[in-house]
Amino acid sequence: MRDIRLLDQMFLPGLLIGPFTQANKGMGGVCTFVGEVRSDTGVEALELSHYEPLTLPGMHGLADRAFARFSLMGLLMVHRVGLMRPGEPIVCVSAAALHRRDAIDAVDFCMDHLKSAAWFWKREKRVGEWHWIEPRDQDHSDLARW
Amino acid sequence: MRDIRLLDQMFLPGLLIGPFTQANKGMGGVCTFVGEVRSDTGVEALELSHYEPLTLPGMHGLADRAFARFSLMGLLMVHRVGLMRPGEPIVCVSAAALHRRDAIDAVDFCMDHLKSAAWFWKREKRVGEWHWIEPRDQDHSDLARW
Amino acid sequence: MITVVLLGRLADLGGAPTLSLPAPLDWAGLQAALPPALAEAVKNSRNRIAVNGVLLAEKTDLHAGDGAEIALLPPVSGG
Amino acid sequence: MITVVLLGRLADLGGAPTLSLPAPLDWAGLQAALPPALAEAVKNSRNRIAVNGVLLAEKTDLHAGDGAEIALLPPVSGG
Repeated sequence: MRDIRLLDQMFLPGLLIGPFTQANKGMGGVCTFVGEVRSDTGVEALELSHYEPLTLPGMHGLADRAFARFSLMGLLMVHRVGLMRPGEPIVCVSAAALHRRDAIDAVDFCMDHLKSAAWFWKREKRVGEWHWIEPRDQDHSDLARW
Repeated sequence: MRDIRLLDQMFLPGLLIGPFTQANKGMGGVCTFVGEVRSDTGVEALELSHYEPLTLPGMHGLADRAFARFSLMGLLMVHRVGLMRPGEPIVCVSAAALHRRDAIDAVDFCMDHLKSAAWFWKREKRVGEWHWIEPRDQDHSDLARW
Repeated sequence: MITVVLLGRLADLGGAPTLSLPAPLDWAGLQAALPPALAEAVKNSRNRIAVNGVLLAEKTDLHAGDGAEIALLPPVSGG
Repeated sequence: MITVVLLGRLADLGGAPTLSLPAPLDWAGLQAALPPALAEAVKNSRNRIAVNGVLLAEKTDLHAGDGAEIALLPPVSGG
């Protein structure tokens, strides 16, 4: 099962992961990462913009690479866009596989590559003002692992 | 939040992960691995025996090491014992952290070490007969990663 | 007409999420047609250009006809 | 009495999950008191011994008094 989505509304990861797990019968395990909007001091809201003609194909291309690289039975990759509040889920990646290592590594791989494969632009609202978030060095060292 | 348990009854991972996620407010992300009893050809049932005076302290000791090694806000580690059927969840490890890398690595670390830290003995029923499962080489190479 | 989609901070710089410019446009034409601050920004190698959803390897490859959509893309944000 | 808990395949070998043996027991005494097949198995370095929930570093360290629980532990299974 392959389920790649951009969502512009609040979602509940459990409602996605339950059916995803059920859809991959006979698997050995499923690894899931859910990222939430952090409650950093002073952050009132986060806005994620995307460019549909690049963002969704980027996610599909990343899914293709994950399926080619790992032995997967299923991959769920869901990313929020639009306006979010601290504590809301922003990303959910779940991989089902016969073997644990494939499931965990596929989630790790997708999370490390999501930001470079799919085009998103983030800005934060602090004290009523929006600020664009710049790329972080950590992202480059994460990518160098693969 | 720290929640370490041995369960002798079927459990639904979603019912554990939901409250666990809610209990770790302000986190950046939560990584979860759920292992299921594989539907290998001919396996009718799996039985996991444990020795309580070693098994549960082993899981707590592993949780201590995970908290010492990674920056975690919460760790959930639940393992089934007793008789299980293919498709039933056998293990669920969930780690909540401010940063994705800590959450994913903590789950990976706990899964790699669970079998050596906590004492479990597995046997499979095939064609009506029980067979003990021997240690696998893969387990040793997984441990050598850390 | 050509629609120019401005992403991220380039939308702030352009004052709007999209602009409409007369077709056709090549690289020199785009720079001339954009407001000065935006024209300066697109020259920066960190900002990329896509035409009809396809990233350009070289900005000088730009050739957009009537009805095309040009996207101006700043670097994606970390998180 | 001392309770001897047999884990994994050692329970099969012993024919029961637990045995009761007269106290006290040291390493030589345990080997002498166990059924022959089990006595042979516990000598194997892959099989470990715990007394009252504490693993013995050396089996010759075994000293169990009345009411103690000795566990005989084969290697844990892969999966």
